[in-house]
Amino acid sequence: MDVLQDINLEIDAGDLIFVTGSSGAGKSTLLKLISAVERPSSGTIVFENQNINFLNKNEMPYLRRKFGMIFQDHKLLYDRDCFDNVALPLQINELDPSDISRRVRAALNKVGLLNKEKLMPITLSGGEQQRLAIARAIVSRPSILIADEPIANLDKNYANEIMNIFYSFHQVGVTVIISSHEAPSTTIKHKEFNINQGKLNLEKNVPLLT
Amino acid sequence: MDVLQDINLEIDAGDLIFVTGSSGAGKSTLLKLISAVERPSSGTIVFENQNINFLNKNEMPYLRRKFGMIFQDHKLLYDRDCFDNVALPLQINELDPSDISRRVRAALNKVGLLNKEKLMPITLSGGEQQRLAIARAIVSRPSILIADEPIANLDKNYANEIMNIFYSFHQVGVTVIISSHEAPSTTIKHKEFNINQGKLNLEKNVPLLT
Amino acid sequence: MFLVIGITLSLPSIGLLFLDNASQLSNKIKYEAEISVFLTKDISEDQIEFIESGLKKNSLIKNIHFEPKQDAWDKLQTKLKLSSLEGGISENPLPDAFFISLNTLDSDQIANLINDLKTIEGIKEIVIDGGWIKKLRSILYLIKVGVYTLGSLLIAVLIIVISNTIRLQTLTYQDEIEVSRLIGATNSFIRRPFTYTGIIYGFGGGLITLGILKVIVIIFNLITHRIEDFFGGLIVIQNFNLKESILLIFTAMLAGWLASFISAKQAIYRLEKNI
Amino acid sequence: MFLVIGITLSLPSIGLLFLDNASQLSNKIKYEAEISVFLTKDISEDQIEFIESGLKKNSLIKNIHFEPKQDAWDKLQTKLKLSSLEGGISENPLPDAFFISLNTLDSDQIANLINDLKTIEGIKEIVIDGGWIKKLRSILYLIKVGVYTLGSLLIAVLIIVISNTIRLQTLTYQDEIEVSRLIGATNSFIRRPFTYTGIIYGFGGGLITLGILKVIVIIFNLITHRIEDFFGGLIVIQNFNLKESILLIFTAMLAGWLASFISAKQAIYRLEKNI
Ligand SMILES: Nc1ncnc2c1ncn2[C@@H]1O[C@H](COP(=O)(O)OP(=O)(O)OP(=O)(O)O)[C@@H](O)[C@H]1O
Ligand SMILES: Nc1ncnc2c1ncn2[C@@H]1O[C@H](COP(=O)(O)OP(=O)(O)OP(=O)(O)O)[C@@H](O)[C@H]1O
Ligand SMILES: [Mg+2]
Ligand SMILES: [Mg+2]
Repeated sequence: MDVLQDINLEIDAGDLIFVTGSSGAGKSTLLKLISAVERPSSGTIVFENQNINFLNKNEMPYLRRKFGMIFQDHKLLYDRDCFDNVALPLQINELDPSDISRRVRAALNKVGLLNKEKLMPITLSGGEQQRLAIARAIVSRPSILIADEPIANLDKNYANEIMNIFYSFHQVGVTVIISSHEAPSTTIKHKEFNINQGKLNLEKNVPLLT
Repeated sequence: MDVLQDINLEIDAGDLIFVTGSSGAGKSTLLKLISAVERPSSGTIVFENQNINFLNKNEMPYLRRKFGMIFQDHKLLYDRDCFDNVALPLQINELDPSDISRRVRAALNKVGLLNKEKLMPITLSGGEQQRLAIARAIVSRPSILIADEPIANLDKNYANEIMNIFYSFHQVGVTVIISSHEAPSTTIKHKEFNINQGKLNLEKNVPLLT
Repeated sequence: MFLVIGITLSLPSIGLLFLDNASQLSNKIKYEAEISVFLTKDISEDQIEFIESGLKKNSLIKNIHFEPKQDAWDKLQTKLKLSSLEGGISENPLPDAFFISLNTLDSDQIANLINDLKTIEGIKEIVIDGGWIKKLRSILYLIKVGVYTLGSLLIAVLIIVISNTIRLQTLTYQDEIEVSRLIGATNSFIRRPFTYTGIIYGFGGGLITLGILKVIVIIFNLITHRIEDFFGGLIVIQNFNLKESILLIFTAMLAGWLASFISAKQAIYRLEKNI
Repeated sequence: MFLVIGITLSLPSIGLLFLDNASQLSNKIKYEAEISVFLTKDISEDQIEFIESGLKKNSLIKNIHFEPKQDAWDKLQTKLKLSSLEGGISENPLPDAFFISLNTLDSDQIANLINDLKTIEGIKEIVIDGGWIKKLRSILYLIKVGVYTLGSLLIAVLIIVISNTIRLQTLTYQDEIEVSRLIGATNSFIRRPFTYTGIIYGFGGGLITLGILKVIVIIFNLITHRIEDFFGGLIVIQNFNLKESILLIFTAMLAGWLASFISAKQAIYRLEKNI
């Protein structure tokens, strides 16, 4: 049985997209398909006019670097401290060490973890781990930010702060795709896709109010 | 710096306890102290008139079997299928295989995962993993149920269902301790402890309404 | 994995096998240690018989072989291809001799014996084939040192290899160990699957060792058979017998159990540190 | 870890060392292969000189040693302790002889040479010392087979041990590999730390191997020194020279690199299957 069926969606550069649906609906699966973490059993995914299915192995890493991914299970490295976890994407891009430490600290500061840069992730609280994952996703200033339930482990205050970070990225032209259980409550122009029983419905196409 | 300071709380058998606090407040730490997963740097934890600190290594396993723990990071075993994950506590108690499969199926059914018993946890959605962790905690019918943010990854419907499972355990005399970001919304008699800056406050002591 | 254990275990076993065979060989040869007693040229038949009976009474002497001077002369002629030399010597220059095998290799006892023999009238000269014995013992000593060095090095490798493997396993099952502990498994419950695996590794490795030994002994004996002429069938390696084979497998299982027990204990301890 | 690699690597190295030394020894001995040419008893000085000059022209002949019959007789008497025997023989029964070392071991060439020599007048008998050569070569052949068997088994162990270790490492760093891939690391970026580790393992293991070899050669030579009389200093093991040592370390590093490269590739492949 296929988790997702008859899915058809188009995301323009600079869009703010919400994917909603109940537990097990297929939100994570859809996000993984978009970011080429998983391959579709049938159908095609087109990114910048390229069919990702036909991308060969050597090109895949360079595609992935355009995405900032926040996984539902964080996927932090528990044998490196917070600083090194956030530094990883920059090391992969082979930046200067001085550049790296400047940008890592900026990212950690944004999620309120600058004072914990030398701690190991295992000693962080659940919400702090989630924020660390967000810092790692934004540190390389990706052109597409994909976040799978980024605020599930956070209380109201932190949730709002984090959502504002995403909105500020969207403001500067980054494409932002966020999954969540509930419909978003924002006045910013966005699209909301709801997954229900494997089908995708465009719930809302909220225009910018102001 | 100590995460928790001056904490003093007493839990009676059969209580329904909520621990609230913002991200990083120390909810998980408190729950781990209560269940003897972590040891306090100072102070004592008394369980059934026994100081847990003085418990020796051989007695610890038997203490732990009285607790049903739901960890914030699930701690599922990704090399066993759902059935075997839930069966683990019963295998540790060395029950009959027929007893085990009967009780495992009952627990999986309670969390709505009976049709996924042969799947590996890695293929489950975030919410399904959370429900699987709940099934593992309740399968051995513990006298104390400790759940660290058990509904963070769940949408409203599932959240209500899961909370009702906890309430039903409480109804039959099980001590239930649940942490969450937000104040609980239930009409059942419960205590709510709020952690703020390392201090514990008894927020509410809600009597049974009816 | 079985193969690694098998190969590693087979090497010291081969060493032991060779050592075992070599010391059997050396026992065989040791007791053929000889002294040669040359008699005076003009000795009479009676005197020879008297000396022989005297020698037979001596407890240190195992075996006596009398070689008349004519036989010795014939042999020498054949050996040196002198038989057909023109102008051969008519007179035999060689003396009669006793070739005596001894029951002992103790050099003091042998020296005493020789001193005793020297006093007997009619005995002219005594030659000990001691050099040959010493040489052989030296070679065996060398082999022994080599095998023991090799053996202890390899046993070290074996222990490290097995515990490395189990360590790998405990690392792979680190989560399982942690979770099991958290939900109340006793340490012995956690260790059980690892020790089972260790014992099975030992058993499989032991079987493979026996297989390797079998093949090597067969190959070795095929080779020595080809050049048997030169060694007179001396160097035929005997494989372990059934009892020794069972002992080997049992040892391997024990080693596997021990290595896994220790590794599992360490893995649990590693987790206990962070309670 | 270094120790495991060191010990494992040192064993085939010891084998090679011994083989190297043994084949040097065998070369030394091979070319001392001799034939003995016995002359007729009544040969004249002129004839001897004529034969000698003839032999000297033959390209197959490396070295000629003439032994007058008197010398041979003296030797034999010493050898058999006959010198002091009463009633010694006045007449020397032995012939003059040439002892010839050959440049070749080819049995056809030797047979031809012997046939040629037989036609020369004054030559009575020719004896080839072939048996001794054959025996020695057989022993060396045996040693060679043993060392190669041992060597290949141990190299198998080495490869398995190194790749096992790296596999252990990739398992420990499985999460790191997965996450790195997900955020866009190229395969070579992911492999890099593992291959570095593999090379360092190889280097450290190689150094330890050299240390072990050094100690073993010293011990061995101490032992052989004690019993040197019997071997005439023949069995003195030469350790690897600088060039060979560097080659050994280089080989170990290469093996480490290869094993780690393969293990890392496998680890990545394992993850690629579940994309
Ligand atoms: N490899 C797989 N094999 C079988 N089923 C799978 C596999 N991967 C995902 N699924 C199933 O697909 C469904 C959708 O999973 P997905 O993780 O996309 O849900 P989700 O919308 O993210 O849910 P949640 O909010 O709980 O995270 C789940 O029921 C899951 O069990
Ligand atoms: N071993 C440790 N060393 C240092 N700091 C630690 C350690 N364990 C926990 N902490 C810190 O203690 C604080 C409380 O952690 P805890 O996990 O209890 O928070 P929480 O209330 O569960 O938060 P969340 O809702 O995000 O899960 C965090 O700031 C965390 O970084
Ligand atoms: Mg999900
Ligand atoms: Mg927590």
